Amino acid sequence: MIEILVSFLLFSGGVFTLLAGVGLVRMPDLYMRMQTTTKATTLGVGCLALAVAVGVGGAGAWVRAVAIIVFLYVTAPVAAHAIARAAYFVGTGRWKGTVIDQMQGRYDEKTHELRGAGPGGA
Amino acid sequence: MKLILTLPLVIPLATAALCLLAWRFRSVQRMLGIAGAFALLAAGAALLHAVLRDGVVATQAGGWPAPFGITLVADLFSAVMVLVTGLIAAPVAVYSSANVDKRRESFGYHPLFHVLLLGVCGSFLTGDVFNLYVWFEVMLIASFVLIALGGERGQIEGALKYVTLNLMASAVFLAAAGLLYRTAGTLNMADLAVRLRTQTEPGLAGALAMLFLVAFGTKAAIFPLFFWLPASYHTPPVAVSALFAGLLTKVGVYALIRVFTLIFVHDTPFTHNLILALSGLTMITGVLGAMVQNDFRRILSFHIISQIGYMIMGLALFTPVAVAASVFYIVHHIIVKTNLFLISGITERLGGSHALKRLGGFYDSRPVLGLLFLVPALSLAGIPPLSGFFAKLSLVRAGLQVGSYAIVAAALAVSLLTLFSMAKIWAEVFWKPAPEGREQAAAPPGAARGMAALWLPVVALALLTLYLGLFPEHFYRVCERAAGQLLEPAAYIEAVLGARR
Amino acid sequence: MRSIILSTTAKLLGPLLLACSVLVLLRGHDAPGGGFVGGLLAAAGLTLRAISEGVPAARRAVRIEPHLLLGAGLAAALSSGLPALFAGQPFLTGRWLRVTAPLAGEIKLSTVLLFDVGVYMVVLGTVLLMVFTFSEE
Amino acid sequence: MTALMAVVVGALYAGAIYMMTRRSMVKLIIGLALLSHAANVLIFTAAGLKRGAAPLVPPGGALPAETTADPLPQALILTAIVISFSVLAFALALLHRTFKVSAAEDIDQIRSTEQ
Amino acid sequence: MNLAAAVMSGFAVAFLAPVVHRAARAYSGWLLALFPAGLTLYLAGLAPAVWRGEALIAAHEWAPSMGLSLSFRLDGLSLLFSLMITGTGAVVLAYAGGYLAGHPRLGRFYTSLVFFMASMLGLVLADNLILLFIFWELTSISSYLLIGFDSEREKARQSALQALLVTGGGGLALLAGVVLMAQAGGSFEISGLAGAAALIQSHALYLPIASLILIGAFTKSAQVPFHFWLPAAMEAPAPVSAYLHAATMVKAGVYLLARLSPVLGGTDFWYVTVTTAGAATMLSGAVMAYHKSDLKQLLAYSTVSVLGILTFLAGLGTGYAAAAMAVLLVAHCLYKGALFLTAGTVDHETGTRDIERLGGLRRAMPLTAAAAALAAVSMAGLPPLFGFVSKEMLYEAGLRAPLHAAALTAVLVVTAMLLFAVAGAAGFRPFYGGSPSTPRHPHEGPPSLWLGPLLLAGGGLLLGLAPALMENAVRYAVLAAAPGQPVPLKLSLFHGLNTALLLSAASVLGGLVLYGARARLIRFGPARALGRWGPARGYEAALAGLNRFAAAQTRVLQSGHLRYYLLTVVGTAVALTGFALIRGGALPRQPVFGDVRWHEVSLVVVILASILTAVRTESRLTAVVALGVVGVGIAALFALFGAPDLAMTQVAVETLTVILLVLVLYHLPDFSKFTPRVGRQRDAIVAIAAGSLMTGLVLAAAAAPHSTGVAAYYLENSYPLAQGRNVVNVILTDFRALDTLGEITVAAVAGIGVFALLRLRPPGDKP
Amino acid sequence: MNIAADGLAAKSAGIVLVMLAVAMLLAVVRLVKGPSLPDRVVALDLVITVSVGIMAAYALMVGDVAIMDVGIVVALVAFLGTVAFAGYLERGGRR
Amino acid sequence: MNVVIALPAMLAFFLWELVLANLKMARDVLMPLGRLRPAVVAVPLDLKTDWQITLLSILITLTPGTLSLDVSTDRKVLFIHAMHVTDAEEFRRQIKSGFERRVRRLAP
Ligand code: NA
Ligand code: NA
Repeated sequence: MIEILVSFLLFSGGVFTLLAGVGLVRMPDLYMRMQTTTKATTLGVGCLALAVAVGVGGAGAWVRAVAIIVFLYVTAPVAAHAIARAAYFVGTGRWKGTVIDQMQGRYDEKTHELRGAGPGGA
Repeated sequence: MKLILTLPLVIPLATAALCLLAWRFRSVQRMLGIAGAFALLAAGAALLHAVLRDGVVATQAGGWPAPFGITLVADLFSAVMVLVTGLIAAPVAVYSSANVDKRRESFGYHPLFHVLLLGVCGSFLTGDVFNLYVWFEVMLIASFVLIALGGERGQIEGALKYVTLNLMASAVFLAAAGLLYRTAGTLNMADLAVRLRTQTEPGLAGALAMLFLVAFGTKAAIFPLFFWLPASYHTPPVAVSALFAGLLTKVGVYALIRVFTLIFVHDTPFTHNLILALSGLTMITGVLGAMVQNDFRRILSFHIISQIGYMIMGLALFTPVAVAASVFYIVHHIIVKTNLFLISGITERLGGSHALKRLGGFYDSRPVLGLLFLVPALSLAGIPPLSGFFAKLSLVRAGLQVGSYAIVAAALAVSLLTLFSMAKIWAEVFWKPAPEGREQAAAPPGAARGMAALWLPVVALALLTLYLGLFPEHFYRVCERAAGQLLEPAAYIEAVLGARR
Repeated sequence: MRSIILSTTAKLLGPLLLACSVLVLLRGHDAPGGGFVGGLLAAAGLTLRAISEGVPAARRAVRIEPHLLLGAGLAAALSSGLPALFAGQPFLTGRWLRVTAPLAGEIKLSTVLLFDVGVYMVVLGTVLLMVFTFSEE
Repeated sequence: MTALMAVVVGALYAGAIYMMTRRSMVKLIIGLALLSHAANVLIFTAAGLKRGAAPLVPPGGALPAETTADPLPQALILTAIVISFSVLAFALALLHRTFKVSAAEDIDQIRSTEQ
Repeated sequence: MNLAAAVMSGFAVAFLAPVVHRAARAYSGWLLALFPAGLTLYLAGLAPAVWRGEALIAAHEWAPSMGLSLSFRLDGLSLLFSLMITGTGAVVLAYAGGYLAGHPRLGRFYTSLVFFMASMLGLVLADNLILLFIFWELTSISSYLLIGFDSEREKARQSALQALLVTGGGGLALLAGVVLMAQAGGSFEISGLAGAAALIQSHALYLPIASLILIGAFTKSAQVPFHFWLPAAMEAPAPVSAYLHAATMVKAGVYLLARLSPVLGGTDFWYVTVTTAGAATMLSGAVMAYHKSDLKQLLAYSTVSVLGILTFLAGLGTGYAAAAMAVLLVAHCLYKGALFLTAGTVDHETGTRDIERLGGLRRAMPLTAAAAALAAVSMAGLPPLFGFVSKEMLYEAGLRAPLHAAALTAVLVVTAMLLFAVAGAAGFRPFYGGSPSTPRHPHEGPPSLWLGPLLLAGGGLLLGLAPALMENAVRYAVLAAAPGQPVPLKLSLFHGLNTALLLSAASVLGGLVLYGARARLIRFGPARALGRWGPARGYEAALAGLNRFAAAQTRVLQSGHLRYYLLTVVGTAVALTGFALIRGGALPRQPVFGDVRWHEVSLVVVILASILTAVRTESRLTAVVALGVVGVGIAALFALFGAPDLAMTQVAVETLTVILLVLVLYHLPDFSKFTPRVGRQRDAIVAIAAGSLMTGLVLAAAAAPHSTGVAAYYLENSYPLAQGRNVVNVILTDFRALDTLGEITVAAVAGIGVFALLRLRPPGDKP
Repeated sequence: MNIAADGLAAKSAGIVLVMLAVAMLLAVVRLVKGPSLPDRVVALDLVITVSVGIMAAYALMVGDVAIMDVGIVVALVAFLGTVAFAGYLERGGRR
Repeated sequence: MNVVIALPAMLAFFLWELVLANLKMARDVLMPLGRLRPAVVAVPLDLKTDWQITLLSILITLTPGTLSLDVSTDRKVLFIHAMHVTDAEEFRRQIKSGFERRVRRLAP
């Protein structure tokens, strides 16, 4: 039973991670690529870590699995945020299919401040 | 034994650590630096004394038996080298106090100096190939920083080449050490000696020998691997140049001698004849390089290369007389070359330049300095009865004994060109009248500061040169015994591996 | 980089990395890790701080000058080898003291641990020195 | 697998040397970084590759599992990693200064000490 | 006092000389002259013992391991030379005190001169070959310092260097020859080799040994074609020319020939080479002397000529020749010393040395003129001076030469004629006839300037009148130089009406004719051509050529281009290692793939692709990213192959590296392509060759038999003995803690280095 | 509780490892293709994350959780590299 | 509301969203790209503390087709990239009633 659960977790992790790879190659612009990788890997690695915890068992395995998941869930979005922000500054292009961009033109090129209010704002 | 083998490492490391802790206190660092250097000298003397008395000594760091831990071991060659390190460190430390400016002192000159000594002593004392790599790196990184410390353009540009080429050599060394471990299953040099001697098929060992030759050859600045040296040695403050000139390449030579007497002796007709050819080319290209230089320190730098050729000539001939001659030559060279660099610092201080054409007139204004220059300069050229003569004589005898006439001819011809170079410096710096307008530049502000600290080391080293020349027998005997231990390493192996065998 | 998200996360991750670093250091003798990785983790925590809040803030957080860390680390590592020397054993021979402490259970105090602490301090000091210096260019 | 790893070693060395022999300053750095990887992977591979068990003594036992990797090369590589990182960091600072003092990005222009 | 002390005291006095000079000032020359005078008396006191046939020996250990002993031996030959050295030394020192009075470097001049004297004395007294060589070199060095005494003049510096290089080069040949000879003969003691002559002469290396030693002797004694340094050495002050370059040092080569001819001589090679060199030198020297009008040049070439004669005599190897040599040595020392000193005085007083511009000086300086006249007469070989005795014996020796006696004698006669004319030009011409105006107004100098020349020239007269005084000295010199040969003659002015006397008369006549026709003959003499195309030009051309070659070589090797350096180092490594690898046959025929897992293959591909990206990209940041992927890929491999510690460290370090790279790259230039295509291809070939080599090495290592190494020990003892479960960490902190200690030192220094490099800038540098 | 080294889970882990490695390869495709630097950094980010997954799957396969420790360190520090790149780009550093 | 209740509630909601998101993502990755409607939407924030804002942005990044890009310097607006936006206003409402509400409850 546990073997099956572990295998299921493993395959889920593998598939999601693989999808992240596919998405990274396939998606047409940076932001969409980030969408796929961030999401898929968090669940991918999450499943894999859980698989270890369940499969190997014991406090050591569980602590490690949880640690990996927590750390990854905290750090991955931060990294994504940092990259996305930077991409805006260097003007990385958006896919032509992007329907709305309410962040356009809100960054101050000098101070790097991001205006909250103003044209197009909420 | 334990203490006496450890002190040459503990003293410089402790000095460096204390200097770091006293980061903000320059004068404290300076005093620590000088005290540490003299302590190292004392430790070196004690070590040599112990080795002369007891034969090869060894201790296992961490208390783990060889070949599992790291062995510190000193045969006569190692002990002599450690002592010479102290003999150079102490005068240069004193000299530094007047030659190295406050800015450099504030940015770690003293700890770096002692880390360099640590790397040098570690290299001389370790009995482990990988540990040798580590000490090489310790020495190198300290030298990297020392050569660039101050940030002047020449320093930085010289350092770029120095660093890159030495890193390449380190990479080769590291790869060779790793492959050697795979081949022999051990890193302990004595153990390696045993294992490789009993190995029936040389196979990979020959290739590894070449890797070591390239790695150590680069550090030793032999032909055609020496480029980093003339590109950089003349750029840092004189005290640093002097320390480098004395010690750094010699660690490479030491390593060459160590591995090509202890470990890679399975194919001497090939390896040692190759080294012989390289030694000749090193002598010649080095001395020719010196011929065309017009800067005090650059002439000296090229001569380092040339003389490295002599040192490995003894190794290549591979007879007791030859190896003894190599050891003698190394020690002679370290003392003399350091001193010449130190003297170049004094003439620079007084004349404001290292360029020969901007110097001159010191024969009249500083006759004693002239005499002090002649002692190491003539010694370098092998003029009797100075230390260099006996070094040269022994090599010539060794070469003629085994009928290596070509190398002897090269050695003699090169010594004539060395004399030419020294005469050139003498004529330009001392004989030639001071160039126009030097009078004003002659006494830059603060030139008088700490002149005693510049002179005393020079006098001390000159006396040492005279001593080795006028009374060479005692030291030559030591070299002979050292050569005996190198060529017949049973005692070394026994001391390291002990009763295990 | 001025970012609310980054700096807030850094406030969480910084101490976490420091705690992990100590853990890695102490467990290093028995599990993957040790003084070196420990030092790197601690340095990573402070580097994160330097990136998110600037070097001055990170410097304030360290309190000690990196140079002193280097000196102290080297001194610690070196001095871990000396007791053996005084006891007539070879340099760096390990000497052990077992202490049972509440919570942590049995702790092995040893010169080897002192050595690893020295490694930790040196690595932390040197990485901080590098990161700070490069950042302040 | 050893053969494949040997290819990696060769590629690392070749890449490192090619990059180090460029005249562009920054390429030199990349080359140096590759070089340190090269040596590490070489030692690791040459020492013999063993899948799985790390050289750890399991809790309760006194000996590691039967077939663990050789711990010594690992220790050597660890030391080498630290050293090469340190040296690389220094080289970075040096290149930075070189560019500042000589304002040349072409290493061929950097010859003031040899003229 | 023994011989060693006598020699060594000279060195002590040399370094005391400046002190003495400072104390005694005007009298320093006289005071210092007392020292060699005392030595002369001491040596003269030993003469009776020597003439009883005893060899006085003083042997001390110096460096026995290297064949060097401080052993001195006084026999007839040494005695003759050492008396010349000390006696002339006293005269010259006294003269120098006057000649260089008030010169700021006089103190150091004394040092060099006395140092030379001690060295020269050591040279002729040494019994040990290495010891002899040591003194030989010391005379070269002191000669160098003395020639360059007027160092403000570039000519003086160059001449000094020239002399140093020529004699120094010869010295090195001598060293090689001496060592070989000692190895062949089994002893470094000359006295010990005496019995080994047959052994050495039949040795396979006899020819090289003899040639090398002859080169040494010929350079020192200015034999053609090595003679050119001697005229150039006339840059030195007169006392130096008189002492070193006439009376003593240049005779060292002759001494060596005489000293070693019992060991090496007697062979055809020796006979032909030495006599030919001597004959060529005496003739060409005399011709060139005849053509000179500079007083010192003329004397210098005549010295060359006489050195040729001496060499010639040494080569003949007969008792007659040895005796003639001994007599000529003394005669030449006396008259040439005197002539150089008077030439110096003339120069000193008038400001010129050009004999065309000199004349009638005997009125202003009668004592000097007298000395010059006496010396010139001796040089011309006229009775009743010692020079006449010498010439008679010379002809006698020539007539009795074992081979080609007639031809050789003819050469001697021609030389004598030329020297007769030269003697006239040097000793009479400036002092007689009209008095052209000179730069300075001449008058007789202080006693120090005329007493010495007068003493030397008077010595020639005394010995000419009573040649028997020299009989013992000559006999025992001959015994040493030509042992076993008959010493048939008694020294006297008149031997009866024989061939030698007729030849003498003929040469006087010929000499008179040449003297008279000098003005006309020198205009189309061959000497001009010799001066233009002679070996001096060869020396200069060789030096210039060597310089050019050195410059070219250094330009090629030390090009300043880092990448060529790297390529050379890598190329050397590849060539040597590759050769050894193939030679050792360690390469496996087939690579061992073993079992491979797909994920591992993927990782390998990831790494390879990233390396390629890093190398090929034109964006430096892309390269850094690719580098990061390489690092992570390697870390993953570490983790897969049982090295979690490694993987962990690798990732942490990799991250840090990326951070540092990114921080620094901000300030650095972009990637650029500077190298043209061909260069890139060349570099790629070298790089790929190096990579292939490393691959090959790994494969070879993998194929090699796995020796049971030390690994098991760590695994077994990590927990039981070192109390750690992480074996890798235990190795790092315990088994091999010393490595780690060094490693953290590296790390610490790197940190300081980064800090210092970026923060410490030269003053005036903008931040 | 523990899983057998040759059990179903271990076999699955073997297959999953290949999937993960392929994901990594795909990331490298993006690394090579770019086109912008942020794209490449995202690729690096994915490589790092996938490597954590590989370590987890491998830990399961060989039943050695020590390898997970590596994953923890990766998860903790590797994002710093990405942040550093971002900072570089924000400061206007050249590609 | 009490943190003791809020935290598990939020975690449960988050996990559910996470799984959902990933399934959607799987579809997005594999289906033709033309179906996607990516957009960057400015969402005004009612959250006060940095911790809340950060937590919200992390949760948003971790879940369905949304990615927090940045927070305005005055902390009043969160910019979110989303894969399927037909109506920006609708999207804002979803975010505010979904995660923001829960985060606000967690730490008022
Ligand atoms: Na370490
Ligand atoms: Na230990």
